Amino acid sequence: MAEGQEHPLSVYFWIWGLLFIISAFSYAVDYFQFQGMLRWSLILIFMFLKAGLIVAIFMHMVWERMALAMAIIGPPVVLLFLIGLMAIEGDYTESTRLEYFGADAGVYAEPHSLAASEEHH
Amino acid sequence: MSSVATQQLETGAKGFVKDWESDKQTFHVPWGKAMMWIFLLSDTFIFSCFLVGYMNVRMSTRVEWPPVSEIFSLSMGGAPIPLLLIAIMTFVLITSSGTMAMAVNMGYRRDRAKTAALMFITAAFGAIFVGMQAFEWSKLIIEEGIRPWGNDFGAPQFGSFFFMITGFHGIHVSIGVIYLAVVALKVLRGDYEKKGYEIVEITGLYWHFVDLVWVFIFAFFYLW
Amino acid sequence: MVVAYAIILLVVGTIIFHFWSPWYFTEIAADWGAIDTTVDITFLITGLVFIAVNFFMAYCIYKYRYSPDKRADYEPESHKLETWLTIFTTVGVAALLIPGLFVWGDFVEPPEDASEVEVVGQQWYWTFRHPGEDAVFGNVDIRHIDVNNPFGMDPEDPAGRDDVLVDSNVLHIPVDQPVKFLLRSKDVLHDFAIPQFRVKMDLVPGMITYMWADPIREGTYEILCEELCGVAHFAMRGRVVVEDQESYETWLDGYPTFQEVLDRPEPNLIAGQGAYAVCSACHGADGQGLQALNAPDINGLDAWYVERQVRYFKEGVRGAHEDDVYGRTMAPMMAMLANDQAIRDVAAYVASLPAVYSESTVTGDTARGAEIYTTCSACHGDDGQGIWSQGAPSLVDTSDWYLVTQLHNYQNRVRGYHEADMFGEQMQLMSDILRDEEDFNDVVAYINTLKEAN
Amino acid sequence: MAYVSIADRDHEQEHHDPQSFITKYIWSQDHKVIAIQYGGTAIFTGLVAMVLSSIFRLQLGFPDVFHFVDPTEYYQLVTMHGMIMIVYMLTALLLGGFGNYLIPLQLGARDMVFPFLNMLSYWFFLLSVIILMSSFFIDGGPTGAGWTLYPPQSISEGTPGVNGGITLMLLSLAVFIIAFTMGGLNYVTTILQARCKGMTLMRMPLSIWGIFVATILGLLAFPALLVAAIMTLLDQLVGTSFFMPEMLSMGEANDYNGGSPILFQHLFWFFGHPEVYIVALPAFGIVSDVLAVHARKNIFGYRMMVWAIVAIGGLSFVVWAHHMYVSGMNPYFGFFFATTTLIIAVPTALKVYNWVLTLWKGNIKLTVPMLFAIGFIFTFTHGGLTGLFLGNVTVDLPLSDTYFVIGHFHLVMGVSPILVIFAALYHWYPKLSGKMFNERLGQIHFWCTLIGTYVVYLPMHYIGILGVPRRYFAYGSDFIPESAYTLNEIITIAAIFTAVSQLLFFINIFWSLKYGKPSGGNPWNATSLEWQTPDTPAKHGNWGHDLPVVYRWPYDYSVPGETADFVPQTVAPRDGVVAGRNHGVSTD
Ligand code: HEA
Ligand code: HEA
Ligand code: HEC
Ligand code: CUA
Ligand SMILES: [Cu+2]
Repeated sequence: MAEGQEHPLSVYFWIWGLLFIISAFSYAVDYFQFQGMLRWSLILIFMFLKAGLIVAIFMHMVWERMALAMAIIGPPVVLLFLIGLMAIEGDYTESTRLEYFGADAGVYAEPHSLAASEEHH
Repeated sequence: MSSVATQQLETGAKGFVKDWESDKQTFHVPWGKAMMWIFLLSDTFIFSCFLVGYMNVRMSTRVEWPPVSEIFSLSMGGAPIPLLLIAIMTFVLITSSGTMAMAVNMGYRRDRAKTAALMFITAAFGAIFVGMQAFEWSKLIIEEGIRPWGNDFGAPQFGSFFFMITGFHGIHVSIGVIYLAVVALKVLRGDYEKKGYEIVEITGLYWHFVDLVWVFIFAFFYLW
Repeated sequence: MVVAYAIILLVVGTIIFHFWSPWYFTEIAADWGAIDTTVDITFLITGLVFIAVNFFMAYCIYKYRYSPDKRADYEPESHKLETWLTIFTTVGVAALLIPGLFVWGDFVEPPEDASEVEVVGQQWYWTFRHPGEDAVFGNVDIRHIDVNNPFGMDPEDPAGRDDVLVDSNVLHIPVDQPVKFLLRSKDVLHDFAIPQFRVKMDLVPGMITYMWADPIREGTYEILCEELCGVAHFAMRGRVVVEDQESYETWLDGYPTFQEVLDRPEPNLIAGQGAYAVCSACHGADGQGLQALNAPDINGLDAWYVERQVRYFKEGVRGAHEDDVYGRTMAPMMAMLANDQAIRDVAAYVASLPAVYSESTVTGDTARGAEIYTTCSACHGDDGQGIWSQGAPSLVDTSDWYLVTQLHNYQNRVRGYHEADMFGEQMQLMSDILRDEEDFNDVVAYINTLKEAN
Repeated sequence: MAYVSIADRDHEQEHHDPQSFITKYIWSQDHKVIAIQYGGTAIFTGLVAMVLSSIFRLQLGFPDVFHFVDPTEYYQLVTMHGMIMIVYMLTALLLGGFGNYLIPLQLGARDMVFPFLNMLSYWFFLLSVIILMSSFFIDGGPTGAGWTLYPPQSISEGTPGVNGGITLMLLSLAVFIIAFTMGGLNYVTTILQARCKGMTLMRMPLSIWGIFVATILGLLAFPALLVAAIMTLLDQLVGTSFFMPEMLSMGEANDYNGGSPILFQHLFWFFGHPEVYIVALPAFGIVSDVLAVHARKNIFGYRMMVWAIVAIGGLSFVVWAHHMYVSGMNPYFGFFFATTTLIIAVPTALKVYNWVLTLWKGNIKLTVPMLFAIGFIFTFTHGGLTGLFLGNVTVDLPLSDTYFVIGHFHLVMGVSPILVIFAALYHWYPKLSGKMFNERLGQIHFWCTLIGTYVVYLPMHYIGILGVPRRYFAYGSDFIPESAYTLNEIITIAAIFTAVSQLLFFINIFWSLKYGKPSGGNPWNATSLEWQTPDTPAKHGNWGHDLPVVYRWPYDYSVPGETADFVPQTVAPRDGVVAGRNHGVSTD
């Protein structure tokens, strides 16, 4: 190797093309209105594929030495805990809301006034 | 030259252990690159926290989430095409990532002119992206009446998170555009002829990261 | 050397302090002995470790003190020792954790037969709601809350009609009957804690949390708010009374269901005016008050506040203290008001009198007063008009000399002394901020300036 | 290869000593000067926070005697006290101060890898301090929301400082985080990439390990605080509803809708728990070095110590919700977090054992730094053990949000790291100034601080068990016996005594600067690199012409067969054999 991350240009063109194609796929997921599990898994798969390609090739992670790669990929593992637990938490919060406040939550786009505010002087 | 530079490094798991056991330096990369990677790691945590917040609030609200793909549609010849603008923005950003990757490559080939040109192109794509984002924002705000504090379609957090996270991303892109332009100018001036062109790669890392974040935003905000 | 002895002394001192200190858990009143047991286990294990580690350290310091002729040992590590210590610690920690997890398992799953009661927190007092006969709580929503519906009951929800609304900061619960507390906050975070029950839980606006306890000892226990909720956090108190089933039921009957609240007739101003004839002798026909008779200006006060005070006078909750010379004149007057409806009528009439500010008589340093008033404004409002949700009355609509008297009364515990006085204790704690005569005058003088600003 | 080797970089780093006073001391890029700037600023803020605590202690101890605190001010004082102490004093002092000073010196580097960024870091830190302090002078005063800044309360009417205090606090935190990131990137990169020849990771002094892992924790945990701060700011200023549910405010429903207050708490503690280790780990590291030097013995179980630091660092990201057992989060989380929390006690326990075992069979010199280090072991063990009470979810039920918690964290954080900081300041004072401090005065200072704080913090636990809640301006409860008030008076007196006795330290420092005996370059006969610099105090560039070369770990004390009872890291092995222990791979 001469100086740094030097790879044949064709690699980049390949990845470039792939990224376009995958993006088009994920766009198609919405365009054809897939729903439910299928939609979610497709979205996630395409997302991770794209992210993986960018990190691996464009950011040269596959060519980096393992010491660096691990140091960068390792720590985000703790985020998985955060994500998982916050998903459970969000669910729990919603369940108490539905149970005690009812499901008919309106949207208040504009400030709503209450009897109280007039009542009071 | 230092001993490490000439010595053949082992690869794989064995190299991994060796690297961590070595003296002087752990990663065989320039200081600036190591620092950029660590910074990006830290930045990953920022974006992740934003997205985790988004997930949690979206899951816990009792109010319907607005119909995303309708809101983000763009009329083409009368018919609304969902996510058209976003699709274009995605393509612009990916393209810029491609040109950036080429710039890095040209840099290491010491092709000053091409490197600088590609970087300027990248920056231009970045600027176009920001411009389109500004257009999208103004459309949402003016036409759809979506505000950070509320909207007519459903949960008010839709606008809050949307503007906050895309805004934060937009700031990253804008900083990236400036960063790219500055480095490109210096490349052109020949500042790195002696020092080497790692700086282009470091700038590139930042730029690809911005693209990376967009991949997640695209999936979680527009498609979900 | 001294330091080795000092460490031993500190350890011994700590142990003596532990056993001799009179400061320990209050006597338990709920069936949470298991919690106390886990605490004991924890004390035992950590205590032993504490003693062992420190004594060993003191020993080392003593034994291996410096001498130029000696050499320290050279032993970088000992895997065997380290392994043993790891195992020992893991075992110790597990011994703490496992019983704890079992008890926590109990805590998160209230028994099937637990009765339910809702605890409602707001800045800065407690109220309560029972689900009524159907044992189902009606839906609530912040948007329904106003001065006539402080609980935010959904009028559309039939399940809420029989809910009993306890607009008091004293909760009664029957003894030996597990109760699940559903916790709801109307504004910010609060925390429902009763030291004698051992358990506590935060109230989170926008959701309902819960905890449960099985009271085993009759008595009256203090409810503390243990989550910072603003300036009056420390003054947010209430009481739980644990009593036998019968007294409990009598108590509960004393509170109206939501249906009954809805059915209340509108206050009758004519009747109120009639009743007010007696009052006008002192407070004047326009409610302007008469200092000579120590009767304050009452026009402009809100109906809810007048109603509450009248009720307190009538029930001896206020104005029955022997030192409350002027307050005591009120009780006989109130006897003339036959029932709650009469009280509401007269209160509505007073509230309908045109608000005319009375003359200022108190002078003081208004700049200092303004500083003191920063705290007061959290309840009485920046403009001194009072805030209904805080239960705090207008201060500008009454006579300034009367404010001074009342502040003294609170501080001397002449007002707010009664258990049933929902807000008295709070104002007592607040009045303690005023340390000398000048403070009283300064703050009231500042309140006078608010009248002019209006 | 791609990278330019370190050897080449050395030439770049060879600066000439800057000339003018301004470039030398104000806009300096020398890590040692930046360290002193950071440290000085942090100590100043710490003193402010200490004075605040004395003031509010007077209210707690003598509510009937003293005049000057009302509830509004009380909450402002407590909040500022807590926030300043944790973030602006401890974090800045341990990482900005000691981190900056020690990293290049102990690793044999000339400076941080990016000195300019390092300088910028300090100036941003100073800016954040200025923003923070300015909130004392604005209308409405600083925020009184508690250092945890929980919304909705922190941005709702009824809390002191909602009109600006909280905004400044959040802004200041954001600026602090930027400053920290600039510094932190420097520390981590320097440690990873700019060590001298022979300095493997496993030959680094434990101080560096502590600072290293703490900095990584900071880089990964502060983002959560930044995000929480940004979202809170938007809720307050723009009217979004991230954390704000529909709620009543001053009798009227506000315009918020559907936010989740619990989410803030999760984000806050996802930062907050690592944060407590950010201030603990550097202290752990530094105290290890002080103990080894003054016990003339290697640190016991170096490898274990390193792995314990790494393990604590990693685990600290999965225990955060132990601060939220009674917050109304999903109650089943209690099982998970109680378990992880108690697991983290195991590596911590090993560290405690290893400190004590370092003393065992040592040749202990009871110098002033050593006294402070021993004091640390005592207070930290005590505080750590009370942490086990709180970590055990059931036991936390009665104790959460009472003075027991206050007692716990003041022992582990309000005194343990402080004792280490003093140990460190005394230990490295000769290096910083070239002078020796006054031993006697240092000893008195130690006794006053140790006994004083213990008298303050031990009784707090018992008041807490009794049931006295924290953040109470006044008590007035039925179940609190008269004797508890007396105890509170004693605590207050002890607190003020301790606070005043800190003067001894400053007297000592300044007096010795002028009249202290010259210390020489290595007064403690220590092995690590910072003691081997050609000049004391070290000059710009640290090492004169040649960088040091390291041959051994930094704990070669009392090596059998050596005449001196210490062998500096730079001493080459005799006959090709390292007499002492040689962790890591040999270099040649
Ligand atoms: C330096 C700071 C620091 C450190 C090191 C710790 C260490 C620990 N902390 Fe602490 N903690 C704080 C600072 C710190 N904490 C702060 C600031 C708060 C309050 C924040 C606020 O609310 O304002 C807090 C609050 C806090 C809570 C929340 C309480 C509540 O609000 O209800 C909990 C609960 O789990 C907890 C637990 C622990 C535990 C288990 C440890 C453990 O890491 C301790 C481990 C150490 C030991 C255990 C001692 C040594 C071990 C041995 C000698 C051996 C053996 C033991 C056995 C065999 C049993 N802490
Ligand atoms: C590092 C952290 C730290 C330190 C050192 C202290 C030091 C002290 N703290 Fe602090 N305290 C906190 C962190 C700290 N505190 C936090 C986070 C809170 C929670 C806030 C909240 O609830 O929001 C709190 C809350 C708190 C309360 C509870 C208030 C309440 O809940 O109502 C009390 C009550 O007595 C108290 C008292 C004291 C006292 C008397 C001292 C001392 O003054 C003890 C004596 C002095 C020393 C030990 C000297 C220390 C020296 C320096 C600080 C100067 C630095 C200089 C050099 C190193 C050279 N503190
Ligand atoms: C925590 C909320 C709160 C704070 C803070 C507060 N008050 Fe009050 N105040 C109340 C309530 C509630 C009442 C009604 C008490 C009752 O029903 O007896 C009250 C009653 C009063 C009264 C009696 C009024 C009357 O018409 O009888 C005066 C006077 C008063 N407050 C003055 C003050 C002053 C002065 C301060 C500040 C030092 C202050 N308050 C702070 C809640 C508060
Ligand atoms: Cu309510 Cu504190
Ligand atoms: Cu913690």
